[in-house]
This record gives sequence, structure tokens and C-alpha cells, in this order.
Amino acid sequence: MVAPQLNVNFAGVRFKTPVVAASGTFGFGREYGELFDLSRLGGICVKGLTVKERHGNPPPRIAETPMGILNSVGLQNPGADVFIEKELPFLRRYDTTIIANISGNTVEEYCELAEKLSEARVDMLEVNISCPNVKAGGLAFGTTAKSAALVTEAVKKHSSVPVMVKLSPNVTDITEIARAAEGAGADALSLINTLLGMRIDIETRRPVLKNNTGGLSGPAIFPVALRMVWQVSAAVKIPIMGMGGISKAEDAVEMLLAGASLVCVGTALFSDPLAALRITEGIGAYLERKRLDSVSQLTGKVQPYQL
Amino acid sequence: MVAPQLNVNFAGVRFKTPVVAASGTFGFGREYGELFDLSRLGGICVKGLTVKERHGNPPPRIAETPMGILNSVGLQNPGADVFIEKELPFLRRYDTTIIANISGNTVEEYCELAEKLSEARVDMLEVNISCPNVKAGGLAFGTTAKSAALVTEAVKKHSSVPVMVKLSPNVTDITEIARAAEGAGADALSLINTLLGMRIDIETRRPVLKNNTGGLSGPAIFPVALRMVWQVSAAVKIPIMGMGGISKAEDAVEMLLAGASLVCVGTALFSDPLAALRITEGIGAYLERKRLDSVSQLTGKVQPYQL
Amino acid sequence: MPELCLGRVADNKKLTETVRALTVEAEAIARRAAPGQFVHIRCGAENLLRRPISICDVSGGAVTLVVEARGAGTDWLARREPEDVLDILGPLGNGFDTGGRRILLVGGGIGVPPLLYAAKKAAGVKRAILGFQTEHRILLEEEFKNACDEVFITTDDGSAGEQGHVTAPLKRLLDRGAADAVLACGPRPMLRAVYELASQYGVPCQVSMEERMGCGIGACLVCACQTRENGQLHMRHVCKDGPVFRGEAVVW
Amino acid sequence: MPELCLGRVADNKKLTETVRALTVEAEAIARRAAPGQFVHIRCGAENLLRRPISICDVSGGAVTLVVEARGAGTDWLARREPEDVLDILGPLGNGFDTGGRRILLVGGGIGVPPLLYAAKKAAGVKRAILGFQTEHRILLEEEFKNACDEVFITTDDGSAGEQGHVTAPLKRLLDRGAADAVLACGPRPMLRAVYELASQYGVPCQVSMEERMGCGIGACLVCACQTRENGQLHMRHVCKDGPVFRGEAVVW
Ligand SMILES: Cc1cc2nc3c(=O)[nH]c(=O)nc-3n(C[C@H](O)[C@H](O)[C@H](O)COP(=O)(O)OP(=O)(O)OC[C@H]3O[C@@H](n4cnc5c(N)ncnc54)[C@H](O)[C@@H]3O)c2cc1C
Ligand SMILES: Cc1cc2nc3c(=O)[nH]c(=O)nc-3n(C[C@H](O)[C@H](O)[C@H](O)COP(=O)(O)OP(=O)(O)OC[C@H]3O[C@@H](n4cnc5c(N)ncnc54)[C@H](O)[C@@H]3O)c2cc1C
Ligand SMILES: Cc1cc2nc3c(=O)[nH]c(=O)nc-3n(C[C@H](O)[C@H](O)[C@H](O)COP(=O)(O)O)c2cc1C
Ligand SMILES: Cc1cc2nc3c(=O)[nH]c(=O)nc-3n(C[C@H](O)[C@H](O)[C@H](O)COP(=O)(O)O)c2cc1C
Ligand code: FES
Ligand code: FES
Repeated sequence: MVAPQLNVNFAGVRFKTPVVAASGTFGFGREYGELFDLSRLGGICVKGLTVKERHGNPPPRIAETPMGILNSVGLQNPGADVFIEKELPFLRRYDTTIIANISGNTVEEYCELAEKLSEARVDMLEVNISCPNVKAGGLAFGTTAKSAALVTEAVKKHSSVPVMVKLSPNVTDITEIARAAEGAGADALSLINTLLGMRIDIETRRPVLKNNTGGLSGPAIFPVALRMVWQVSAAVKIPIMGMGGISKAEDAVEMLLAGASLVCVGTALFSDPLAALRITEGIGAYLERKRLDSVSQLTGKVQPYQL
Repeated sequence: MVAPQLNVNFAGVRFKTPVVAASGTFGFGREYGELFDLSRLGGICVKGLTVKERHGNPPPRIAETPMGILNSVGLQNPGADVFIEKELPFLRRYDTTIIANISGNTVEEYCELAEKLSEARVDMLEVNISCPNVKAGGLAFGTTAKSAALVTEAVKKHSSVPVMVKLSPNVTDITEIARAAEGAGADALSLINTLLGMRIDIETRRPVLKNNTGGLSGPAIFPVALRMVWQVSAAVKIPIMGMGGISKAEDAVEMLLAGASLVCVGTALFSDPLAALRITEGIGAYLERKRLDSVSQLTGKVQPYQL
Repeated sequence: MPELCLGRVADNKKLTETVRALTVEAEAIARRAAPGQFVHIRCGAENLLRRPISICDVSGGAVTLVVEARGAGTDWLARREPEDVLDILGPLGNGFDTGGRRILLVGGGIGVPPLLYAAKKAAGVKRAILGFQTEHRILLEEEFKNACDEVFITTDDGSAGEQGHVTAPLKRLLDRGAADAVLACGPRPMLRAVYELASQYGVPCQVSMEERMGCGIGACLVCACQTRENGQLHMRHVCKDGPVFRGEAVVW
Repeated sequence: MPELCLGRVADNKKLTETVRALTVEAEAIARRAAPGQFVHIRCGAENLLRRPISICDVSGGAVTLVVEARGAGTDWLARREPEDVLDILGPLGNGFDTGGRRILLVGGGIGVPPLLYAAKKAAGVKRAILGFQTEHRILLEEEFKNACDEVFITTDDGSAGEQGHVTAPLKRLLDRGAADAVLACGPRPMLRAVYELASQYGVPCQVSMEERMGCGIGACLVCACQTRENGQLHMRHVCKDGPVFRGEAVVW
């Protein structure tokens, strides 16, 4: 039998494998690039970019929770210009798909970022309207259908590359936001960003994070992420990049079956820096075992029970 | 030093200890009553009651997730009348506070339940507007401020005992719902109910739960629960019963510091049937170590960082 | 009345490539255990839920548990070593009624072990039909031969005993009128086939059902099993009302 | 260039009630390790995050890690036994600059071990001030005596060495003009006091900072440490830009 096809055509963009590094957990690839060849990844979502440099929130910025972590980085990044000048050329040396994750305080900032980064020829944009760790922008845009549509529409006008909108799980009905983004022209959706959480140090009576709250990621949130991908995939026609707690190939397969075309791996990299590669291999092995010749044959193939 | 006071006056109702068994995980107490003396509990929230008997959802109704479980019981219960006749007298033999958890398909059903159960002299009502496992009623009432207020107001009119409203975490802004319930007369709030989640069996390509989705509980959700209790306690003046993933005394202390006056223990009972007792002891030990003379001194005493 | 015990592992014996027999000292449980009952075992801090495992045998203050390593929890359990301490809740559930003059035990795969204690406890003439996939998966053959008057082995591939399913020897025995009661444990399709066959011959059949569990004691209502009793539908619970049900009560 | 290694535990020696010295065979890491660098260790499946532990010493293909059991992860680590295999990422970060004619090492508590390898690697005259809470918490006194020209011990309660903080002997040595460089590791308040004292004497001071970590390699940006360099504020990262920073660069 020929080895199963792992490549995916996602909103017109080619991914060598269905496994992508999640934004914010992978920086701009330099560090993980010292541990393995970045060309082995399907794609890289770079750290969230803003118009101007941001220093982020004060530390501590991370806390451990049962099978999860909380982070409150707060979009620290050198700004889009520095990224384009210093980081993108480095990433371009690798044969992998580069996705720029963008966050604005205003719709105008999103547009400016979209323009700059699509001109710089990243392969795709991921519009972050779901960061729980910044005051202005971020999550605020992601919690109503109206503002999600507004941002999406504006970004689409200013982008020459496909636009993916990253959804927040901190909402009553994620399908409503998903449909709004689709209606406004999004080429794809990514979900989920982190769930807002908190921990308190009972000795000091202080929150563990200096930002008081942070975003919950890791295996703990996997069932929520899977449910949301399943719901959203039934609600929209555009393809989905699924993430949230994926730490092994079996999780990735569940996510694909639930309706994702690609998966992102984030927090799992902290325990195992090679997690994305192991997951890629595991998906291949699963396909072989099931005698399927392409990973795309998994997408959305869960058979729900009729209620 | 005298042993610290563990009793709590909660919306006018006395609880011997701050540790209560969570609704749906404890049945009507008979089974756990074979393992320990129920009088050692601060209170018992009984299994969700409906007007008529309900058989619940088909099995499998449970799935394991990383540090969490999904359940889709679907409010199986014998109906309020049978409870009043057969179960309440049994529970009354113990010196513990009895809270009736009620779910309706309509506002009228909630009222009927409130009337019957408060006449039957349960100590308190917990109005479940947050069950993710039933089609009608349940969660639907808990996801908008308006419907939450509607149910609360109606139940208050028909209840002669204090009314606590149980909030869902599956919402964009839980403080909005909390304030609506408070405004409509709720005497207390309890949170959180389960987060909606899913798992898929990658061999059969079927959801693990026959109901497709289920409610996520257990340590995995603790950071989300803690954050919500913290947010809600800042938004309302009525007291809060905090729950979601509490499995040890330290978790309970965090929850109290975040703003809860009582804590519920649910899923932790499945790993350790004596969890509620161990948590009670641990809270006492913490108070002694910190030289505090009453558990109420913990409520809301987290010192957040100024942002 | 279930007990919560810390039981010391006295022995861990390999039965097949994936199946282990654990002997666990748990006096309070051993003393009360009835055939067909189970225990609910904590399998390390990583696994939030306990795992239900049937009581295969009781001797002195110890219970024998036969565990097949399938997933994370049973895998953990199968690796326990002598002197390890297990957190066990039991004995739980309603077991087999072992009364009757001529008892026929029908087990499939990992459903075989729970029948051993039933065989030992039953008073009458005892026969057992034990079905496995293949020869090297056969469990407890000697033990059943010691406890029963007659033992029939079937394997799916014919590598040992009779080739095929347990239903073939079952039918022959029922044809002979050799059973007053059938006690079955194994995968659901097998249980159903056994029950249906037995009921054709008017022989009462008890089946031991499996369902995913939470509390294990009847409080959380997750381990539902629908039954029809006196024409009425009920939602029963495997952990408390079962695991053993009358075959005709189960809504198959 | 960090390496991801599976390192075999060769030894686990008890140093104090809560502190263990683990010797781990990890050739690729040992070969490149510089004083002040650390490794990031997986501590069992229950702990999602790795734990950063400094390299205390290197000999042959093995690194010595001195671990204080404080929480879930270090507790797990401290219980590893010979032949256990550890998943280690390292060596990580920027270590100490051990150049200079007369080096003064100042360590507090579990901040003492990382200075040992610096003492061994430094060429000049080496002195060490090591502060502990109390006598039975003293770590590596012999080792430092072997590696340094002079060693001063302080304890908070005066049960051994000089009573008080490391700053007292530090001031005396600085008064004597006995140091061209100070290298410090310990709790943040101590680091700050040591840096401020050294800077009063115009002696450059390097400090090893602690922060909670995710990736450990500079990608996730969680381990932030604010610095002021050439008048400009920067958000640096302990895992990659540190753990060792110039005292005057840190925004205390
Ligand atoms: C009453 C009863 C008696 C049993 N007796 C035995 C026995 O003597 N020996 C033996 O090897 N096995 C027995 N089983 C089956 C055994 O409980 C499951 O194989 C085991 O729970 C699977 O856990 P895992 O960690 O290996 O699998 P996982 O897939 O990791 O389990 C995930 C979750 O699903 C549950 N689960 C998965 N499969 C089953 C199943 N078949 N039945 C119930 N829950 C399941 C687990 O308990 C756990 O909660 C019995 C089951 C029941 C209900
Ligand atoms: C560069 C560096 C070098 C270190 N070298 C050593 C050493 O050689 N020996 C030693 O015993 N300890 C050392 N530490 C401290 C050690 O990493 C912490 O004690 C350890 O992470 C605590 O983990 P835990 O599981 O015991 O605690 P938990 O409270 O369970 O930890 C929860 C989370 O907080 C983090 N955390 C808690 N305390 C600290 C801390 N003080 N610093 C950083 N993260 C923390 C943990 O890593 C984990 O992510 C070092 C820390 C850093 C940053
Ligand atoms: C440390 C950290 C930083 C993150 N930063 C970003 C970010 O800049 N932009 C973004 O869209 N998502 C960010 N995320 C969210 C992740 O991309 C991802 O959506 C989430 O962590 C869930 O996936 P996981 O459980 O695999 O980590 C961050 C997550 C972590 C843990
Ligand atoms: C099996 C199960 C059944 C539940 N049934 C109910 C119910 O009937 N009514 C209700 O308000 N909450 C119900 N819940 C939710 C719990 O009361 C609690 O809010 C939730 O499980 C979070 O707490 P925990 O993590 O401590 O379990 C149920 C939870 C579980 C696990
Ligand atoms: S497992 Fe809880 S009722 Fe059966
Ligand atoms: S821990 Fe990830 S950047 Fe330092």
C-alpha cells in the first residue's frame, strides 16, 4: 500500500501535513527550529502580531492546572514590521505554510496588519478576535456576531491572502459567531482559543497570575474544543482548523472526525517539544491501519447518534 | 486554641460545614449513606427533580477525559412527588441541610416544583437553569439574562424557602446572568454547572456518549469555575455556592477565597467517596494553621492585583 | 453494604499475554462477596474514574480479580505488584442467583472469570461453556474443570476445543434438557444470543451486563440499563440493580 | 543548541531532609553545559509542565542536579531511583560569565547548587558565601571548600557559620576590595540586596533569576523578566536571555 496522503488543501492554501503549530506557543519558530526541522510541520501560526511592539503582561504569566495551563502573556511581540523584516525571512527558509496571527485594538489596526502581512506574502492570516489576556480588542471582538463580522469584513477587504478567523470558546453560542464570520467572507475558521480561567495561591491569597486571570489550554479543554468544532462544522461550509488540548495522534483524529481539516498543537509542545511530529506520524499510522489513503477522508466523518 | 467554626449562615439557611454534595452526583444520599454518616455533610443537593418521572438519556452516559468526565444522564429522576414521599423522609433523619435541585420544561413547571418542595419543607431550592443534557428547559433558561430573571422571579413567588439559582458556564458573560437572577430576587447563586463537551471513539467513529455531547466536570474545569465565582462575587451581593472540579481542601479554600461561601463536591466523589469529608477536615486544618476562627473569614478574601 | 478498603496485592499472575490474575487481601470485601458482584478500583491519580472488576474468586481474606489490560486504567491495574496497595470499593451490585439443580455457566472472553466463583458457590450439577477467540487466550480452564462437572471450550478459530461460538454447545445441552438455569457473562451480543436461546427452551437465564460507571454504588445514575418488568419500562443501574439481570427483563 | 535526551539516573543522594542530588547520564547535555545553565525536565505524566533545574555539576557524561522537593513536580523528581530514565531538555539559557581575577559567589538556599559548577570552571581566586536557614539545610559545603579558596557560611539562626544574611560577609569582602565580580543565585530579595551592595562598590554583579516557565526555550514568552538596557525597557525571558542577567539590567 502507498503511504497515505497527509497534505491538505485548506481554503486554497496547501499544507504538507494536517498538523500546525499553534499561535503563541511556537514564537517565530527559531527555538523549536533548533530541535527539529520546521519543514516537517504542516504549518506555523506565528505569535500574535500587533501594529506596535507590545511588552505583554507582568509575570508570573503561567500557572499549572489539572491537565491544563493558564497563560497571561498578553500578546508580547515586536510588532508586525519587525516580524516582516527579521522573522519572516527566517521562516521562509523552511518548506512549511506560514500563518500570521493578528490582533488589533481597533478595526483599523486589524486592517493595517492585514495589508502589511499579506503584502509581505505570508500564506494566510489568522485573525485573533479571541485573546482573553488583553484589555482592548482581542476577546471583545470575538464575543458578538456583529463585531466578529465587522472585523472579518474589514480584514477581507485589506487582505490578498486567505483569511481565517480565530474564535473564542468564551461565548454562549459559538456557531452564531462562526456563521457571522463566514457570512462576512472568512475563508476558514480556527478554534478554540483559550478558556478564561484563574488560580489562587492559598498561602499568599494572591492570584497565581499577575494578570489575575489567564487563558486555559491543554488536555483539560479538549472535550470543549471538540464539541465546539463539531458544532461549528455543522453550522458553516468553510473549513476549520481545530485545536485545544490536542496532545496525541488519537486526539488529532478525534478532532478531524469532528469536522476539522487541520489541527493545531500548542500546549502539548511544552511537555514534548516533538509532539507535533509524533502526532503527524500517529495520524499516518492510523490512516494506514484504517486503510485510508488521505487524511482528508477523516474530516467530519464522525457518525453522531440521532437524538 | 478553640477549633475553628465551620458553620455558615447562607442566605439565612444554616450549614454545619461549608461542604455540600453536588446535585446529580449524590443521588438522594442513600448510597453514600452506607459509606459514611450523612450528618457529617454541610448539606446535600439532591439529584435534579422534575415534575414527572424522567428516564434520562440512553447509555453510555459517561466518558473519561483528561482530569475530567463527561456525563449525559439527562435528569433521570422519579419525579418530585416520589422524592417527597420516599426520599425526603429518609434524608430528614440526618442532621444536614437539604437542597432540592429543580428543573422544568416551562416556567410553570418550575413554579409547581417550587411550591411542592417548599411545602414539603426542604431547606432550600436550587433552580437548575443550566443542565446541558436535556433538550427543553434546562440550559435554555440559563443562557439569557431575561429568561434567567423570568424563572427566578416566578420561582420566588411560589417558594416559601430561600431560592438559589444555578448558573451555567456556557455563556459569554456569566455576571450578566448572575445580576439578572439577583435582580429577580434570588437569595443565592450556585455555580458552575458543567461545560458542554464531547468525545469521539476513533475506532467506531461514534461519539462516546449516546447523547453525542455531555457535561464536563471534574478538576479539568476548576480554573474556569474559580474565575467565574470570582467574577460573579464581584458582580452581586448575594452569597455564592461555588463548585466545579473541587477535589481537595486546597481547591475548596481557593474557591472560598474567590468569593464562595459554600462549596459543592461532585465528581471528586467518584474517585474518593469520602472526598467531601476529607475536604471538610482539610479546610479546618487550613483555618487552624492560618489561625482563623471561622470559615466565613475566607470568603472573598483573595487580593487581586490591580491592573 | 459496600466497604472502602485499602487492599494489599498478594500476587499478580500472568494468565495470557494481556490478562492478569491479581490476588488482593481485602478481608471486609472478601467476607461479604457473592458470586457476580464486583469491586470498583482506583487506578492511579491519572485516571479519574474507578474501574469495575468482577470478583473471580474468594479465598480466606483475599479476592482474586482477573483483569484484561485494555485501556489506561486496566493497564495500570495489570501492572500492580505484590505489596502495592489498592483502593477498592466493594463488594458491589447484585450477583448471580446460584440456586437450581443443574446450573449452566456460559462465559465469553473476559466474561469467564466472574463465573468461577459462581461455579464454586453453586450446589447442584455444574456445567460450563467457555468461549475464547483462540487457544492462547483461554482463561482458567483448570479452575473450571475443578469446580464443574463438565467443561466445554469453544474458540472462534478452532485452535482449541470446539470451533465456533458458545451457542452451539449451549444448544446441544439445552436440547438434552441439561440445565435448569443459565448464568452468562460476556460481550452483549453473546449475552443476547444466550438469553434468546435459553428462553426458547424456557430455561431462566441470568446475564451480567457491562456499562460505563461513575460512582459504582447507584448514586450518579450513569450506568443505565433499560428493563421491562411487569410490562413497565424502567431505567435500572448496572452497578446497583445489576450487574446481573434476568435476561427477560433486559430491553435488548 | 539544546538537546532532548533520555537520561539514565545513575545516583540519587540525600543531601538534606528535602534536597536530593541526582546524577543523570546525559552525554549530549553534559558535553555542552556551561555554569548557570539549566535543564527542563519532564516530571511524570501528571505534571503537564516541565520543571527547570540548574546544572549543579558536570562530570564525564553526567550532570548533577540538586533538587529540593517543594511541589508536585520536584517531589516526583526527588523520588527518582537509579535506572529510572528522565526526559531532559538542555542545556538551556545563558549562564554565568566566570571570567575575572577574583570571583565571589553568593548563594542562598537552593540557589547554592548552580554556583558549584561556576566555582569549578572559574580560573581566578574563588570565594563563596553560602547562606542557609539553619545548619541541617546546608548544602554542598565540602564541595565548595574543595572548589574555592575561601568559603563563608551564614545561617539565619546562627546554628552554623555566621548568624545572619549573606550580605554581612559580602560587605566585609567588598570593603576589603576582595572581588572583581559577584555571581549570585538565590531568592529574589537576596539577589536584589547582593546586587545593590555590589553596585555600591562598583563591582559587577550577575544574578540568576527564577520565573515560572512553559517551553523553556524562548518560544512561549511566559517567563518574562523586565530589563533596562541602554536606557530602554525590554521584556526579556529567563529561559533564553537568562537565567543569568547583569544585576544593573534587571528592573528590580
Ligand atoms: C460489572 C463489570 C464487571 C467487570 N469485570 C471485569 C473483569 O473482571 N475483568 C476485566 O478485565 N474487565 C472487567 N470489566 C470491564 C472493565 O471494567 C473495563 O475493561 C474497564 O473499565 C476498561 O477500563 P480501561 O481503563 O482499560 O479503558 P478506558 O478505555 O481507558 O476506559 C475509559 C472509561 O470507560 C470505561 N469503560 C471502558 N470499557 C468499559 C467496559 N467494557 N465496561 C465498563 N466500563 C468501561 C472505563 O471504566 C473508564 O471509565 C467489567 C465491567 C463491568 C461493568
Ligand atoms: C532557571 C531555574 C533554575 C532552577 N534551578 C533549581 C535547582 O537547581 N534546584 C531546585 O530545587 N530548584 C530549582 N529551581 C526552582 C524549581 O524550578 C521550582 O522549585 C520548581 O519548578 C517547582 O516545581 P514544583 O513542582 O515543586 O512546584 P509546583 O508548585 O507544583 O509548581 C507549579 C508550577 O509553578 C512552577 N514553579 C513553582 N515554583 C517555581 C520557582 N521557584 N521557579 C520557577 N518555577 C516555579 C513550576 O515549574 C510549575 O510549572 C530553578 C528555577 C529556575 C527558573
Ligand atoms: C502561552 C500561550 C500563548 C498564546 N498566544 C496566542 C496568541 O498570541 N494568539 C492566538 O491566537 N492564540 C494564542 N494562544 C492560544 C493557542 O494558539 C491555542 O488556541 C490554545 O492554546 C489552545 O490550544 P492548545 O491547548 O493546544 O494549547 C496562546 C496559547 C498559549 C498557551
Ligand atoms: C453525573 C452528574 C450528574 C449531574 N446532575 C446534575 C443535576 O441533576 N442537576 C444539577 O444542577 N447539576 C447536575 N450536575 C452538575 C453538578 O452538580 C456540578 O455542578 C458539576 O458536576 C461541577 O462540579 P464537580 O466538578 O465537582 O462535579 C451533575 C454532574 C454530574 C457529574
Ligand atoms: S455508576 Fe453511579 S449509578 Fe451506577
Ligand atoms: S519558558 Fe517559554 S519563553 Fe521562557
